[in-house]
Amino acid sequence: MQNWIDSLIAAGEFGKNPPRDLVYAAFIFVLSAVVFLGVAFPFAGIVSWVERRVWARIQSRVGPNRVGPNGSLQWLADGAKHVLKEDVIPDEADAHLFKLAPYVVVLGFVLPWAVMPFSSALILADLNVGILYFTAVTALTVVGVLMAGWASDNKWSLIGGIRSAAQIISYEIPAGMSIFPVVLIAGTLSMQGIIRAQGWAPYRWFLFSNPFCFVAAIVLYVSALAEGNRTPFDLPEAESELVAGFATEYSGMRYLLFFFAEWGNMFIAGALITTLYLGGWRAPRVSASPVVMNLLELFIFNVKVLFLVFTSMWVRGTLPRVRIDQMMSLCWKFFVPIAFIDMIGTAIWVAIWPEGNPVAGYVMFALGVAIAVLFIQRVMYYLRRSRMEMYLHPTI
Amino acid sequence: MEPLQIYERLKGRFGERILETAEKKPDPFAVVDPAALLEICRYLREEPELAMDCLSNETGVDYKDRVEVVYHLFSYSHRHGAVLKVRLPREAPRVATVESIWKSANWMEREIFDLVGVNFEGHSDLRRILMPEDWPGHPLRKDFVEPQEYHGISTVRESPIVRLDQLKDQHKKK
Amino acid sequence: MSDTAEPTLRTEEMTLNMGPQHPSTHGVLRFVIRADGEVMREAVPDVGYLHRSIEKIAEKVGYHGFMPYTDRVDYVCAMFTNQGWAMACEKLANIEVPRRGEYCRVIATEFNRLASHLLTVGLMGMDIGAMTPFLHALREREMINDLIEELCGARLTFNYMRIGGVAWDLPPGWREKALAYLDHLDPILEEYNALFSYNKICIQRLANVAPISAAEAIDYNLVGPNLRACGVKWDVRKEMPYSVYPEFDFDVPTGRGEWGTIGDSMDRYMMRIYEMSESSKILRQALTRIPDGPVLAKVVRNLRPPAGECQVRVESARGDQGWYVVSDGTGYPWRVHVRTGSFAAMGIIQKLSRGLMIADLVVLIASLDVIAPEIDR
Amino acid sequence: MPLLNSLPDYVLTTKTDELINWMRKSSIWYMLFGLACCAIELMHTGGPRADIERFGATPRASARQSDLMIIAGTLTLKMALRTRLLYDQMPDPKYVISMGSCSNCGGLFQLAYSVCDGVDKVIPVDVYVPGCPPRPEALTEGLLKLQEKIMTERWLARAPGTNGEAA
Repeated sequence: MQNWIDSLIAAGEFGKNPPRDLVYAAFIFVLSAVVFLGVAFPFAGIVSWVERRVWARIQSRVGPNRVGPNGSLQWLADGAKHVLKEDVIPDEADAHLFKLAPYVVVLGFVLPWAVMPFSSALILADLNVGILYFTAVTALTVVGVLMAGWASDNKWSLIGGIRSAAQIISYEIPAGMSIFPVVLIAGTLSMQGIIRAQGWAPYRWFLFSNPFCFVAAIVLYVSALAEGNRTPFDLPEAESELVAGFATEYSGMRYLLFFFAEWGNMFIAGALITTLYLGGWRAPRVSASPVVMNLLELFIFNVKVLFLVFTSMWVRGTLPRVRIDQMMSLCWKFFVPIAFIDMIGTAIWVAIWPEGNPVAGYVMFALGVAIAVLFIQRVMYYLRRSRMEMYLHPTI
Repeated sequence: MEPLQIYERLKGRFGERILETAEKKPDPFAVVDPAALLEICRYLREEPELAMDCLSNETGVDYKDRVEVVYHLFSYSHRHGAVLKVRLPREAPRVATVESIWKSANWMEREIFDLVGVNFEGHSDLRRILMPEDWPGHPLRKDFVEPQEYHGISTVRESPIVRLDQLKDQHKKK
Repeated sequence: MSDTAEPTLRTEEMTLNMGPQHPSTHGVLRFVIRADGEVMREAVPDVGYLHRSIEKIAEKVGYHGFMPYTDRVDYVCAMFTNQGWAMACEKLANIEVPRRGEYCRVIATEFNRLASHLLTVGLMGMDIGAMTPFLHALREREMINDLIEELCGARLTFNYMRIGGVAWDLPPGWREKALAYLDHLDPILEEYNALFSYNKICIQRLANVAPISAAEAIDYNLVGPNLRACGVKWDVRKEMPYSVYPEFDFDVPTGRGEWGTIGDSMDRYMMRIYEMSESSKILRQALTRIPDGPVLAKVVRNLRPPAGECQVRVESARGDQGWYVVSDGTGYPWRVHVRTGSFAAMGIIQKLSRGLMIADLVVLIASLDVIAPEIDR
Repeated sequence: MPLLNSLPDYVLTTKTDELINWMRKSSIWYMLFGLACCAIELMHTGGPRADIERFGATPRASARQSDLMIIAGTLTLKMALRTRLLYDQMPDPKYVISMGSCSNCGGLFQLAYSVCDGVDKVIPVDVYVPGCPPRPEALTEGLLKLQEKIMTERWLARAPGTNGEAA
């Protein structure tokens, strides 16, 4: 990226001897605006629409379908409406914190996009501590949520905020621990480095590289659900208990920011797992053209991420919510020890087979396929039993 | 045991303090002395052959000249029931609470206090339950007059037919 | 939190106001919660936000005219309140209901019980955060609503029964539709169990939450499924039979504590599931055995029952409903009082809430199946 | 917006208004505010058969995030004061649908001593839906009527029939 700007400057696109720092800064602003408005927000919005549709289908409803083709502009309508709403700041609220909180949450949602590896070339900054940066900035969300809960001067918000803080901080530990096995195998913290250490074929993914990784991936997925306040860990915004949790007092634009951050975080969590365990953008080499390859990689990366996003919607449509003590005991009594075992197990594995064990990859992959087949069979069984013809003829 | 047998038994035990055992159709009942209510209730609950372990219903009735509190008792172990009544003066009715015998009396007595205005002595938490705290009077009394407004909200609604007639008149004048 | 441990951290009690507009209070209930963090010291219920003075209205509208109001006593299972009022008046005025009328009543009420329990189990799902079971329950409820609508013309407030029978006979072809629906319901209940009831999280959330002992339940006058969940085998349909219930063969399920202690929230929840299959059993028998004949006895328009008083008990979906009616011989009842299951269930919440978590309070309310109009009337 | 209102009725302003209104009407979030019998029908309206979410209307638990208050059921006097409070908590622009006879005019419960005869005594109402209780289809119709009403609102262009200086 920098080289390209340098070449533009050298070609005299910005006049003679432009101030280099200013040009860089301008590019940074433009790029971040493009990412922010062109990628992150629309993506969060579209995910919100997809979620509502998927959720509705799971519940045998239709879901929003009147705004645009199949309701696909629903998120625009929601966004525009919220911008036009009155912005209420309660009298008793701590106004400064109250105003600041949504931006902190959004910051935690926007910053990870800097190291999002969409393809081999499409990455803003391939930091050599990418994964560390990723976990660090996503944790900013908790600060915002806690601020929102505290500043609203509403007890339900406060409980929501505190719940969220307890939950996100607790689950940071198993989530962080589940990243280690991959780092151990790949030997790097860079996002691109981790993806390059995997192959395009499923049995070359870190998910199937050894049994410990498989478990660690599941732990990471569940922890990501918990950190994104998703069902079954949506306690901070538990509608039936806490009204709307930490966001109870927020209205209009400020609420919209929370709203988008929530759905955006789903994509971010999916991208993290895809990068670490599902081979990221790795694609078979079908063409020599870098443009074609990059597009293919972008496509593969997005499909994987969207599949994970879809699973989290599916989980949301299926599972009830756990209680706070159960959530805590799940984290500290099960996930933290399991994550530690995974880490140590992988370390031993890497010590025995420093180059990886290809046989383990095949076996684990076969095992994964077997589990998937069993699961699909069970779903089909219930689909047949539920006698769908009754719903097609509602009057019987 | 049939209700009438139970009342006979009560009469045998408490004598004059059972004021009346009416064999009125369809449900017979026994009227008891309010002063002896607690004692009788405790006997009904603790006597093994009666074992009225459930106060299934307690309600107040305003009969213009008196207020009655009606207790529907029931025994899950013997599958029989009885109806007790106490008659109270209409002005400032007071009777002892049976909350210490059956816990379910707590809320029912609050409801009677709220709607009929019977004061239960010794009740742990005698507050209004259904009506707002600042509501005037006891609505289920026969002479209760509905207030015209409550906190600025009028409680009467203009009849749409009257309004329609007014509009017609205006129209004719034009 | 615990009294025995040495207090190392100064904690402050927090007073929370839950409701009257709160998503989990099923209407307009209010709780004043004194909580220490997530653990409640006590939740004090505050009711009366839906007190519509139905008992006073009864004194103004006469016996026949009160029937539509009974629907509003418990709108989720209005057939039972219809039946309770009709039975009380019949007992006062000594009216015999034709056999086909009784069968129609049983069919209507049992369908209504299915609808009511479906809503209850669905709401339980919603309250612990799973919307899907709730909407699936609504989907099934819609079909029952269709059937009932064909029967009486209304989806919710039926006004189906009359003093002396029911308003309309079963429409032609209705029996077959109803039987087809019952065939559909049984596998749906299994699916529902697989989706929600036997879900690990669901069991964890419900089992061992707020157990009630049998003695306590009787002392607090819990009725219906809530009482049976505590292990007391008591069903008015069996023990004090009314209508044509003695002619049917059905079981009375009681709580067995399969997932935790007897009488916990899971037992109360499962009671509804079991009762739905029992209702289905009764309905099958009633639909196949229904005799011919009139459905409504001849009752004078201006009904004046002789002076007297009576209490009638009906096993509604929310338990034993007692209609206490005092007649003074005129065309207007002197006093009507409904003893409802929810009112009693609400009274026990304050005691049970001590030491529960806030999330458990929601489960407790949903498992006791309290409905605001039944409390406030 | 006095300045903008003084502008003549340009195509741009009316079209922008239309766009804004179209977006607002497509995203009416209603508050979960079931009072009585109608609450069950309100649930059914959000349920599989009627599915009000097709029109972008989704339930919210908090008054702060809702645009529409559906008064579903009998409003008692005890509740009326709370309802006004809740209405005040909603951010502008806000709308009210009065669902069912009880909240329209007291309905069956005009005879009652504890019922507020009509929610319009407490808060302004945009759409009245008759019925006791209204069917889900009726409530959906009410929502569509509200959408029509929203489409007639003016943000930039002056309201029809008024002069520029009137604003």
